[in-house]
Amino acid sequence: MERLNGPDGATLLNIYGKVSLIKQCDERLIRLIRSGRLAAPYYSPRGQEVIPAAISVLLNDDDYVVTIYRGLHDHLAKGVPLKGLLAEYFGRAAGHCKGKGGPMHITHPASGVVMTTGIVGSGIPIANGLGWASQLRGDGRIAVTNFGDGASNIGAFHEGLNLAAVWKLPVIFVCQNNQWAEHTSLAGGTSVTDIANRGAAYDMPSILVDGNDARAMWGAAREAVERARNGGGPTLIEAKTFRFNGHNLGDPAHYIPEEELAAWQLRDPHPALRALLIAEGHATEAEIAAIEESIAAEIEDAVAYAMEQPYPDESEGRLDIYDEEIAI
Amino acid sequence: MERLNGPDGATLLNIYGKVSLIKQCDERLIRLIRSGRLAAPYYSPRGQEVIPAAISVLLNDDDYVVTIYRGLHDHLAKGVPLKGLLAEYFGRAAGHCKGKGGPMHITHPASGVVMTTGIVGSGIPIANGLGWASQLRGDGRIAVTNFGDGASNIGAFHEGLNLAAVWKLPVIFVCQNNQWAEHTSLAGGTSVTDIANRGAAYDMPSILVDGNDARAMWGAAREAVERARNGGGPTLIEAKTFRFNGHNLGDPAHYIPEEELAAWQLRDPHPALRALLIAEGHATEAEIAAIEESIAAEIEDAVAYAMEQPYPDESEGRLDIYDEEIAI
Amino acid sequence: MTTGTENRADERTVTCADAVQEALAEAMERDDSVIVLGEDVADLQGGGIRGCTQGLSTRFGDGRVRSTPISEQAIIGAAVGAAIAGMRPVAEIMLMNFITVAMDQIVNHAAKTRYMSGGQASVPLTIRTMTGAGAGTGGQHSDMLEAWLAHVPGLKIAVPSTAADYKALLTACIFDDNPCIFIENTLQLKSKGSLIANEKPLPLGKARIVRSGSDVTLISYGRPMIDAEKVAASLGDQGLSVELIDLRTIVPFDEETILNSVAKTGRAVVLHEAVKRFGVGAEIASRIHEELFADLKKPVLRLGMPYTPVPFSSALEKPILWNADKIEAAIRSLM
Amino acid sequence: MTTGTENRADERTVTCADAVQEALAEAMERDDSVIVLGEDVADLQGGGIRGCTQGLSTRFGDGRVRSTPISEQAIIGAAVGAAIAGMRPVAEIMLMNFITVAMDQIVNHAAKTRYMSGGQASVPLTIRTMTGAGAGTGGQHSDMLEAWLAHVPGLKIAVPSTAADYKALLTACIFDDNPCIFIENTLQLKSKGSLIANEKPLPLGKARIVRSGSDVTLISYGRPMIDAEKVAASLGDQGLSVELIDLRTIVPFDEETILNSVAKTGRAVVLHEAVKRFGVGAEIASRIHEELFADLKKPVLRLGMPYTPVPFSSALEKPILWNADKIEAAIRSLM
Ligand SMILES: Cc1ncc(C[n+]2csc(CCOP(=O)(O)OP(=O)(O)O)c2C)c(N)n1
Ligand SMILES: Cc1ncc(C[n+]2csc(CCOP(=O)(O)OP(=O)(O)O)c2C)c(N)n1
Ligand SMILES: [Mg+2]
Ligand SMILES: [Mg+2]
Repeated sequence: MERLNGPDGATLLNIYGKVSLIKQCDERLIRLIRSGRLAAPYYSPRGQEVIPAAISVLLNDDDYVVTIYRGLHDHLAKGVPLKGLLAEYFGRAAGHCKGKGGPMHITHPASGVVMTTGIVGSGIPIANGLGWASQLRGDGRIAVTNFGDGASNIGAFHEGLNLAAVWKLPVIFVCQNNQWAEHTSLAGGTSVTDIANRGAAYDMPSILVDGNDARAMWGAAREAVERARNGGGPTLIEAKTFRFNGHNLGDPAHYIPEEELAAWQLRDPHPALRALLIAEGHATEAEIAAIEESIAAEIEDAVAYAMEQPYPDESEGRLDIYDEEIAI
Repeated sequence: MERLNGPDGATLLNIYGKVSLIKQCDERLIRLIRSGRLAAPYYSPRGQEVIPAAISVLLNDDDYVVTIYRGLHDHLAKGVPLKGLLAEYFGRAAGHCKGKGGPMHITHPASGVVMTTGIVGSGIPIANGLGWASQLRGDGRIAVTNFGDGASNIGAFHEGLNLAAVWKLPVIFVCQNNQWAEHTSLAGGTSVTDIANRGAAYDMPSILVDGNDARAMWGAAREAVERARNGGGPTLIEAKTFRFNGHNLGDPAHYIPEEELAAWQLRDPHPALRALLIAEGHATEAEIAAIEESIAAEIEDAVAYAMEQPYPDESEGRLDIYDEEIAI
Repeated sequence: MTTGTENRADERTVTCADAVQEALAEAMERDDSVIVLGEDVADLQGGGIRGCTQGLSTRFGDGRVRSTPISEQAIIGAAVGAAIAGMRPVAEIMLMNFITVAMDQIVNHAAKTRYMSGGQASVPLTIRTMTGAGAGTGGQHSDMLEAWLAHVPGLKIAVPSTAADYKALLTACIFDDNPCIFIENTLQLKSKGSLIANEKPLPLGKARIVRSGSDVTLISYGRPMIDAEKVAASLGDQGLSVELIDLRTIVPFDEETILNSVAKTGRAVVLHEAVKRFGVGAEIASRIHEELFADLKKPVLRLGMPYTPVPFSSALEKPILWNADKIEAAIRSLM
Repeated sequence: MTTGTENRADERTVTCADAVQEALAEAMERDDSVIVLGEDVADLQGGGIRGCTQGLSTRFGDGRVRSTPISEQAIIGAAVGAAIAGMRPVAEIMLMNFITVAMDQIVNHAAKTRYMSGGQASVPLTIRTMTGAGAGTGGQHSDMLEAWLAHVPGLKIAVPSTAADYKALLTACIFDDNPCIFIENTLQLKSKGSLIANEKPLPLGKARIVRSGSDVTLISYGRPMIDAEKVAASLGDQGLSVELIDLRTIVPFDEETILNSVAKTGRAVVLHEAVKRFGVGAEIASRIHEELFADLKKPVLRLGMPYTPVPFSSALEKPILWNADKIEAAIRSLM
């Protein structure tokens, strides 16, 4: 049955392209910040790349994505153009949000990324509204909303999932369970071991998946995307993964036990997918290296672009508070 | 095993006394309001009497109860003195809250009733704080927090149950599922059929019980009270019941299908418990009638008392904003 | 609320609740993107606890008019999302005190999304909510919290005082491209006033000079306007000329009309239902002082609720509310 | 933050974060009923993301110092319940923008319970929260929202500006029998100041006259005090005598000190970080105008953030914040 087929080689390669872009971009940003050339709050998604990469290859450009401060991977996977993204990190006028949003608040409607929030859990109810609009228009667009394990303990999660279930909305709730919420372990704040089990509280189909396994992640996403696309309503996906860096840059994450980190590092999704592509013959080492190099070049290009953009003029700060400037 | 024993006759009679008090008081209040002699927002608990009555016989005076606008049954079952309660309904100075709270905000610490809230779901997290205090002091007090089916869809429910589970608090969450949330049916707003199933989302023991069956309700409460008392942590009880009147007085409840109401009326907990007491020989018809009459007299007495109390002086309104009056 | 004259041919008398319902129905008729959500708003749930949304789900379908669970964060969140997707949602928060569970969606999301996205996203939603003291509903069901929302750049806030404005201002909110808060009054919804057919649309941000006068300016909005109007009329009969301004919109508020008036009268009273301290009146009074310091004959006087939660007992609630006597005394104290 | 003199023998230099930690530790030592909760506050979670609660759980036990899930309603709700049960909880809401998900517990419950219960229940809790613009954290992590809370009768609000006040005001909040909000500044927590051993306790509601003067009164609180102090000093050197008042407590605020000062100087500037419109400055300016209308030489001037969300880019954020030049210009404009 088609349904049971995994992703083909081209799809896996496509996923890998996104994973590599995210990983390289993350590393580049960390270098820029550490070297003092970029001043921005930064929440590294290193280790979680496969989740949005595998989902995104199943989405259309106009499908919606909502994400959080830890959103670089979600943005890039969905196709937010790199130059404007980095210009936004640098607070420049050419940033997608003209420097007003910053890394925590990326919006790029053409890629479907309509909301990046810094408030834990708040993107969940917003995704419902996107799904409602699609449902009314019958345009087939679906909404994916990303959040962490810690977010599954906040009220907005509960209200959002319940409403989506009652209204049978075309929304996919993706819990990127990276085992930590700031400095608190999963068990420290969350009363269940598997967040996927919370789906039953809403009679919502739930999928527990290894978010570091591209094949499995793609399979889970496909099930959810098909359900949403076909009017079958929402799905809760819990993708188990790990946050390889501190909560934000500057957090040495001393609270993470060394063995825990070491065990997860053995399951780093990036080398795993890379090795799989070669082992299964979807690409040669040389082909992959070429992809990686072209991504590296693209990133260098975008960094150079971003850094040479001008800052927004002070007057820009007075625009976009309302649709028209009002005297107040 | 003791554990499996039901309530004895004296306990059932005790429960009945509370049920009768609640039912008669409810009817009296409705007459007072309908006749224009009392002006107060009123949310009748008619049909839900057995739930708090059966729980309360298992509680100590100093165990905490938190409840909602629809709280008359919870207040009376826990032992809030009637005179001060009715005086509060009438907005008099002798009301438990000096007329400042009103029916929606009854507090009477000596009976353990420390909070009556008008905000759906908000009593749930507050009960956790009461439980935390008990846990720290090791004083064995437990907290019971009451709320409706509709409340199980609000964020505070989720946050409250999760925290209680993580902290293993001595709190009992009693969902009085009366099938309706204002004008919305259970299915209209709630994605699960049995709210008890939501306990699993917190790894919390849950009990689904017929809230109109005194014996079953007592059994469920006993299990939860014992667990809380013995350090076993929280329990979610879903007590199925029905709201025989409109949401508040004045709501004709046209939205409730006639057959649904009729079917539940056959399961009215008051006559059922009365009949059971007689059938099992715990009391004679005459004994019960005597109890009922003495309750009726007590109510008449309290109504008369309340109505002849003076209104609070205007200056009373300036007190209790802070511990000391501050000039602002 | 009364016109003082016989109805004109194109005039109808309706309740404020009807006016809201008409505004919604006409907006939904005119524009498919107008959608409605909130607790009990669909007809299966009675069309709103005050009937403000009656008939809408039957007429426009269960897709566009949806009753919700008791989940205010989910309500406003869904409205934010739908608005970003290009709809014009009208969300009802049953009572204003319940915005306290949804402030994050209102403040951090609805209000800021246009700005934080650099203008790429727009959030044309309207939040209807109801509140008001004086009905004996106690501490958690009576608060006027417009001052909070006014302190949040990105929102617009309208508070109607007549049936006509219930309709016109709500219509303006719905078709405004910014997130708007529309504050209805619990006690006023059942009272009546007249609507004129095909009245031209009302812009947000324009006050109404209810009565012109030369001795003192009285500025108010919402339900207190009823008493304000009575006092202005009665003082007028006694030869004290009050210019009465109905603010209508709190953000943006019509500074021009206020300042022109006070420049003329040299005296002003600002009256609102909300707690006086840190209330909207403080901003208005400050603006008048800042701009017209030299012209003022007396300091601007503020009337509002004393610094207290709303008590239940009528014996306590009544004394803390505005009334005609207090308004008159305030005005006289300036003369 | 600098004393300008050498430390005295009983004086120590600490960061504001240390001052908070000391206040908490001493309060917990002194009174068993003082308990602490919030995200990441226990030592297993690093003792707070700014170290303000470091060591407390180790010293006083995991029972009294608890890290919580990300559940602000549950945090404040638990604090309300524990306070009603007789404890003195100190709850941390990591950043002030996150109070938006907990406003119901703060406003409808913490603030009103004493009143609605007719004085039978007391809610002696303290909410510590952190905020402040200027660090490039953007629209959802920078807001000063004290004006909202000041509009809610029943709460007290303190905003420290020196390390000594971080300790003293927090201590006062913890032992106050009313719900108190204590607002820390993200950028200031790492900066240093001096603590004096056995300083006598500070009452809430008393302002501090940082510098006396005769030409103009400058009133502020929180982080802007640093620039206010610099400007007052530099203008003093130039012969313009500024009386500088650190409000310390927003509710209740020290009207007496303010009015006495302005009665003397006849001129006032109110400065705060929050959005100027509908901000705390409007109330203060209104009170001054109301009480000292005849004594004022010029209208009271307010300085605050323009009506905008906080932008991310430093090129946009810097210009909307106060600074020494703006303060000086404001003062000079009154002379
Ligand atoms: C309502 C709210 N509370 C607290 C915070 C502070 N905060 C930011 S990220 C975070 C941890 C979130 O953990 P999780 O949901 O697991 O996502 P992750 O950061 O691991 O991706 C916290 C507590 C916030 N932004 N919003
Ligand atoms: C946060 C909040 N939203 C809405 C309301 C209005 N409201 C009061 S009672 C109620 C229905 C509650 O239903 P349920 O929880 O089932 O309790 P019941 O009234 O049936 O006892 C609603 C929506 C409220 N009080 N608080
Ligand atoms: Mg996480
Ligand atoms: Mg119910």
